[in-house]
Amino acid sequence: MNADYLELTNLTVSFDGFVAVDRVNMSVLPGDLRFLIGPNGAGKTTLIDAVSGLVPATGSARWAGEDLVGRKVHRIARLGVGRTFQTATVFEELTVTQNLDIAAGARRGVLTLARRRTRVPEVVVKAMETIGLTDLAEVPAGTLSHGQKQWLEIGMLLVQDARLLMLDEPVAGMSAEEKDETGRLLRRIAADADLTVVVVEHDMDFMRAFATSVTVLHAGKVLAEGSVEQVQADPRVQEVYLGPGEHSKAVTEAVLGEGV
Amino acid sequence: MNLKSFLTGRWAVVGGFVLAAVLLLVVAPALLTPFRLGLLGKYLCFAMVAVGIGLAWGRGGMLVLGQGVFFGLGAYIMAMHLKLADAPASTGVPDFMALISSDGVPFWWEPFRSGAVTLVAIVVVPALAAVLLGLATFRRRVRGAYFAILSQALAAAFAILLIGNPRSTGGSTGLNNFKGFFGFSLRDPANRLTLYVIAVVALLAMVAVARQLMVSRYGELLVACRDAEERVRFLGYDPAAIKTFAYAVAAVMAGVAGALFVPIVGIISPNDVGIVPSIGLLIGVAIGGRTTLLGPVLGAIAVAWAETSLSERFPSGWTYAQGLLFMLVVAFLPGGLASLGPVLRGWRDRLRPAVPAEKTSVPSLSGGS
Amino acid sequence: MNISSARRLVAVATASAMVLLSGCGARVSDDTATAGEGTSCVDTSGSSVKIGFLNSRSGTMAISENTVYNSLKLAADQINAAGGVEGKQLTIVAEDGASEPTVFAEKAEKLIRGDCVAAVFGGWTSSSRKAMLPVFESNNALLFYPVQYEGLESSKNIFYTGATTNQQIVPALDYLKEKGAKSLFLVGSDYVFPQTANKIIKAYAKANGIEVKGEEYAPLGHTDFSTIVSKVKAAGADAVFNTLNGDSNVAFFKEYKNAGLTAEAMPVLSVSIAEEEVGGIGIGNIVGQPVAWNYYQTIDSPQNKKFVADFKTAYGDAKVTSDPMEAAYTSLYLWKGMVEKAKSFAVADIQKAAGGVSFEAPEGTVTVNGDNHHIAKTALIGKIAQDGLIYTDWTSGKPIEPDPFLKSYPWAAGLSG
Amino acid sequence: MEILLSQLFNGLSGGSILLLAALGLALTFGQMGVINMAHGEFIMAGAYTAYVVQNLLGDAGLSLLVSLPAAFVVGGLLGIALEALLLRRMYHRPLDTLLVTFGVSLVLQQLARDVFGTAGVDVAAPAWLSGPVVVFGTAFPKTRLFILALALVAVAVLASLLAFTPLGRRIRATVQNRSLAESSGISSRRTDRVTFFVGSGLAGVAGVALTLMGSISSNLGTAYIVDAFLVVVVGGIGQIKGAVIAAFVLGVAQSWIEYSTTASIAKVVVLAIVVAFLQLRPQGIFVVRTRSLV
Repeated sequence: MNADYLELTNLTVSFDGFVAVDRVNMSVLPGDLRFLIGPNGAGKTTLIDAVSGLVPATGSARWAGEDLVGRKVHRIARLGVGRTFQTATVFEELTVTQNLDIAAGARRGVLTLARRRTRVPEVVVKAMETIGLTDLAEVPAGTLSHGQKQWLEIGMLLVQDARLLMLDEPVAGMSAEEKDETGRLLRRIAADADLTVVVVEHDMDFMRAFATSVTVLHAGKVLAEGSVEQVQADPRVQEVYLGPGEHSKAVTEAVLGEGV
Repeated sequence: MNLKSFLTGRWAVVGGFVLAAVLLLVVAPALLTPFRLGLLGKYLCFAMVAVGIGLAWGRGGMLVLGQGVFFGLGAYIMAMHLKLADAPASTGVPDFMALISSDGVPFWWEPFRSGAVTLVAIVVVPALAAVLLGLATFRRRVRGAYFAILSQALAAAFAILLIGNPRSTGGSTGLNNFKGFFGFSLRDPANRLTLYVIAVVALLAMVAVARQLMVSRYGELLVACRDAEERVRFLGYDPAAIKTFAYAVAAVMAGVAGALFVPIVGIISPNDVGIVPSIGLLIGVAIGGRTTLLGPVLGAIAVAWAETSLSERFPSGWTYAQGLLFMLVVAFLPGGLASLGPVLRGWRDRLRPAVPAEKTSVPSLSGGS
Repeated sequence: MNISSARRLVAVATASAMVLLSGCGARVSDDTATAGEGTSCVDTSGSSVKIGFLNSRSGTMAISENTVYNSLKLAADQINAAGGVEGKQLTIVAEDGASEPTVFAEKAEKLIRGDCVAAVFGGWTSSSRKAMLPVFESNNALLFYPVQYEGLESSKNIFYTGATTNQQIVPALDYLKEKGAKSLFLVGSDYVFPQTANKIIKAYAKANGIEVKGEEYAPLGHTDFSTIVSKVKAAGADAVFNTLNGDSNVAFFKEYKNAGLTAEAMPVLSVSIAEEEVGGIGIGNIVGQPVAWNYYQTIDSPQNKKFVADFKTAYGDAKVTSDPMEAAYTSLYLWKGMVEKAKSFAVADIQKAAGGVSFEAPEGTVTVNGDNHHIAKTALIGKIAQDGLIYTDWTSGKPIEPDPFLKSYPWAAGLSG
Repeated sequence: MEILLSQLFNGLSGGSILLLAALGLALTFGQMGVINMAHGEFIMAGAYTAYVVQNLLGDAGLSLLVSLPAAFVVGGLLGIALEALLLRRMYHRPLDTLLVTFGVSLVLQQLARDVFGTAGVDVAAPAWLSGPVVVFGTAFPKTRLFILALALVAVAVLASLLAFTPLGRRIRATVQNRSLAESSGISSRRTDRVTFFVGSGLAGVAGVALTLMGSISSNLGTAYIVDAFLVVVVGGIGQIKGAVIAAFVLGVAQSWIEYSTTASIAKVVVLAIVVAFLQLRPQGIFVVRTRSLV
C-alpha cells in the first residue's frame, strides 16, 4: 500500500451557472480499477477533466498529498496523473517508438532534447511489451487500428510514469476480442503495478467483467458507489437508467447486465 | 529508397553540404556577373527566412505570417549601424536625418553606433521579440488561425510604425545609400563577393542547425505539438515553451537574413517587411515542401528567381503566377514538390486497383531530401 | 547528425571569409581608388542606342506611372520617327518598379549594368527616387525624374524635370495669400514629401503672418478621414493645404463634401491631384477646388495642342494629359537636346553640356539649370472644372528659376539643415 | 461637446464599416473555420458591381438601391465558386485555406486591374445622401448615417435568419458541432455552401457601402481585411453579437486614439489592445472538446 490515492472532496465544476459536477466526494485507492458510469451528461468526463486540470474547479482533488485544483495541466501531469481521451489521440505521424519516447521524456533536460535519440529507453521497450506493440515499433501511429491506438495511449501513460490513470471510454468502438484484451491489460496494470485506475465507460458488459469498484454519477452528483453487484441492485441506479417505476428482471439485465 | 535513411545517412548529409558549398561558393561566382551574383545573394537571404519558416510552420504548425517583422528588425538594426558609421564625423548625424530634421539622432539609435552591440542585437532583439510574443500567445493557447492573424496584424503594424516615423526610420523610403560595411567599402566588388560568401556560410549554418533540431528529440516533440498539442500537455510538457523556442529560432534566422540583406541589396524599406512580403515568403516554403529540410530553401530561391525573371518580361504576369501557385500548390499539393513522388505513386496505385493501395500520408514527415 | 563535420565546415568557411575580408577588400577611406568601377558599358557604336524606362507597371503606383510610361513611349516614338538622336534610333528597355523602392534600386542597377542603357527615365515617388539615387551615383549614370517633389536634393546624376518646391508650393502659398487666406490647415500623407512640404509651408506662414491651425498626417492608403475632417472643420481655417497621396484623396474629398464643407467656404489646395486623378475622386466631390502644377491639358499653345492630339491618337480619346506626363515627355526631349549639344552620349559630356539646354515644351519654354540639374518652369494655379479638366486661374507669368534648397528665400533660412 | 459627439459618431461609423466588412467573415470563419483572405476582394467585387450598375442605370439613387442586391449576388456567387472549386477539399486544413485564399485575392486584384484599369473609379452618391444632417449644431454626414443603418439592418436580418429559419438552425448546429450535426442528418455540404453564399454576399454589400466613402480600386479590399479579421478574433467564433460588439469597440477606440494622437499610432495601439485582450479572454476563442481533443 502506498500514499498514491485520489481523494475528491466537494469537487465542483460549473460553466456559466450550469453545475456539471456537483460537490462530488470520492476516493480511489491504488490497485483499484474504478469505473465511472452514468447516463449522458452525468458529468463523468467533466470530472476527469477537472482532475487533470483542463477545466477550472472548486473543492479539492488530493493526489499523493498534493491538491490538484488550480494547477496547470502539464504540472498535474508531472505529478503522475495521466489520462486518455474518448477519441484516441496519438501522434499520428510519429512511430510507436517515438510516441512512447516522447511520453517518457517530460523530465528530460535541454541537452537531451537537442540530441537525437540514439537508443530506445528501457521503459519504452518494457511498455511496448506490456501493450503488445513490439512488432509495430517502427510503424507510424496513424496506421494503427483503433484498438492499437488505445493501447498505445495506455502505454504512453505507463512510460509517462503516471500512477493515476484516467481513461475516457477506452473500449468504445472496439471489437469483442479487443475489449477483452484491453480489460485484461487494465487489470494487470492496476494489480501488478499497484496503480490507481479510473475508467469512464458506457459499455456495461465491459464494466461488469473488469471493474473492481463502480461509482455512478447522475446530474453531476454521486448516485451510488460500491461493487458491481451492489450498484446494479441499487433501485436509484435502475431508475436513472430505465426511468421511474418497476422493471422486469429481463429489461434490467438487458441494460445493466446480468446478475442483478 | 527510403527518404528517412537518406536523411539520417551521415555521408549523404556531409556530401550534400559539400556539394551545396561548392555550387554556391565556387560555381556560382565563376558563372554569374557581379549583378546576378548580388541577386543570388538576395535570394539566399530569403532562403534563410525560409529555413526558419519550415521549422516553425512545417514542423511546429505555427503559420507565421509576420516573419517580415523579424527580418525587418535585423535589417533595420544593421541599417542603423551602417548609416551611423557613414555619418560625417563632425556631426554624427546620418544624411537623411539631417535633411528633414534638426533634432539629431534619436536616443534609441545610439547603441547601434557600436558594431559589437549591433551584431549582438541582430540575434537578440528578434529572439526576444519572438519569445515575448510567443509566450503571450501560446501560453494563452491562442493558436492556429488566431496566431496567424495576429502575426499578420503585427507585420502590418510594424510597417505602419516604420512609415509613420520618417525622421528616425526613413519612412516609406526606408534606409539606403550605405557607403561601407564595418569599414569596408561597399562599392568594391571584392567586398561584395565577401558579403555573398558570408551569406552562403550563414545559410549553410542555418540549414545545419535546422537539421539538428529536426532529427533531435526536440524535433519529434515539435511535430507532436503540431499534431496534438493538448496531448503533449497531458504528458507533462509545456507546449508553449516548445513552440516558442521554434518560433524564436525562426525569428533569429529571419533577423540574420535581414541584417545580411541590407549590405547586399543596399536598401531596406517598409515594403520589404509588411504583410505582402511576409506572406510571399511562405509560397517558396509551400512549394518546396514545408515539412522538409531543403524544400523551403530551394523553393524560396526558385520563387525569388522566378519573380525576377518573370517580372522582367511580363510586369503583371508575376502577380497571376504567384496567386495561382498559392492556390494550386497549397490546395492540391500540400506537401509541396517534395511530396510529388508519393502523390504520383498514390495515383498510380489508385489506377491499378489490383495492387493493394499503400498508405501515403501527406504532408509526410519523413521527406528529408 | 554529424555535428562535428558541420562545425568544421562552418569554421573553414568563416576562416576563408575572414581572409577575403581582410585580404583584398578596399576600405571606405580609399573609395576613390574604385571609381573605375563606374566605367560605362554603353555601346554607341551601332545605329541604335539603348535607353531605359523604369516605371511601376504593377502595384499601387501603377495607376499613375503607367501614364508616365505612355508619354515617354510617345516621345521616343516621335524622336525615332524624326530620325533619332544623333542619327541613332532609340531602343527602349522597359522595367517594372513594382511600386517598391527596393525593386526600383534593383532594376536601376540591372538597366545600368546589365542592359548598359545610356540614360534611365522614370520614378515617381520620392521613395523610388531616393532608392535609385545611390545606384546612379555609384555607377555614374543618368536618371531623368519627371515628378514634382519636396526639393532639398541635387545630384549630378539626376535631372529633375518636375517642379521643385519654389516652382509649386511657394507659388501656391503666394496664391492663397493673394486670395486673402489668413489661416491654413495642413493635411498630408505620412511620408517625406508632405512632411518636408509642410515644414516649408510653416516657415512661409510664419514670415507672412499666416496662422497654421493644424497639421494632420494619414498613413499611406488610409481610407477613413472622419476624424481628420472633424478636426479640419473644428479648426475653421481659411484654406486647407493638401499633400495627400493617391487613394487617400478620394476618401478625403468624399468625407469633406459629406461633412458639408465646400470649395467656396474653405478651399482645399492640392499639389498631388492632376487630371488623371479627378475621375477617380468624382468630379462632384472636387469641382471648384484649386490645384498647383506647371502644366494643364487646357493650356492654349500650339506645342500643347499637338502633344494632346498626339497622345489621344496614340492611346485613345478618353485619355487625359497631366503634369508628370508632360514632364516625362519633356525630359526625353531635353536629354536629346543635351546629347546633341554635347555631340556625345557619355555621362560626363552630357553633364557639362546640360546647362542652358532649352525646349519648347507643352507647358511653355523650359531651360535646364546646369548647377542644380532642375529646370526653369512657370507655376500655374488651376481650378477643377465640371468637365474634369483643370483651367489656369493664376500664373507666375514667367518661368521660375529652380531653387531646390530655397537659398534665395530669406524666410527659408535654416530649412535645408 | 460638439467634438465629443462627432468623435463618438465617427467611431460608431467606423465601427459600422468594420462590422459590414467583418460580418460575413465571422459567419464563414465560425461555420467552417475557413480563413478567407479573399473576403476583401469580394468587397472589392461588390464595389465594382456598384460602379457597373451605375454606368448602366445612370441615376445614382436608383443604382444604389439596385447595387445592394446585385452586389450581394455577385459576392455570393464568387463565394460559392471559391467554396466549390478550392475550399471544399480543405476543411480539415483550415490554416491552409488562408494561403489558398490569399492566392485567390492576388489573382482577383490583378483581374480587377486588367478589367477596370489601374486608376480608381468613382461611384457618385445619390443627391439624397450628400451633405450632413445637423443635430444640436453637430454635423452628421448622411452617407455615414446610411452605412450605420445598413450595418444594423444587415445584423438584424442575419440574426433573425439564424434564429428563426430552418437554414439558421442548420448553420448554428454545424457551428456548434459539425460531426454531430452531420450524424443527425444535416447535410453540412449544402449548409456550407449556403453559408458561404450569405457570408460572401455580405462582403459584396459592404463593397457597395464603401463606394460612398472612398476610392474604388483593385486594392480596396486589402485596406479592410486585416481589421476585419481582428474584429472576428476579438468577437469570438460563430458569434454575431461578439462581432457587433468588437466592431464598435474597435471603431470607437480607433477614432478616439486617432483624435488625440495620429492615425498611424492609433492603428498600432488598437492592435496592442487586441493582443492584451486575448491575454485576458482567450476563452471566447478557445473551445476544448475534451472527448475528441482535436
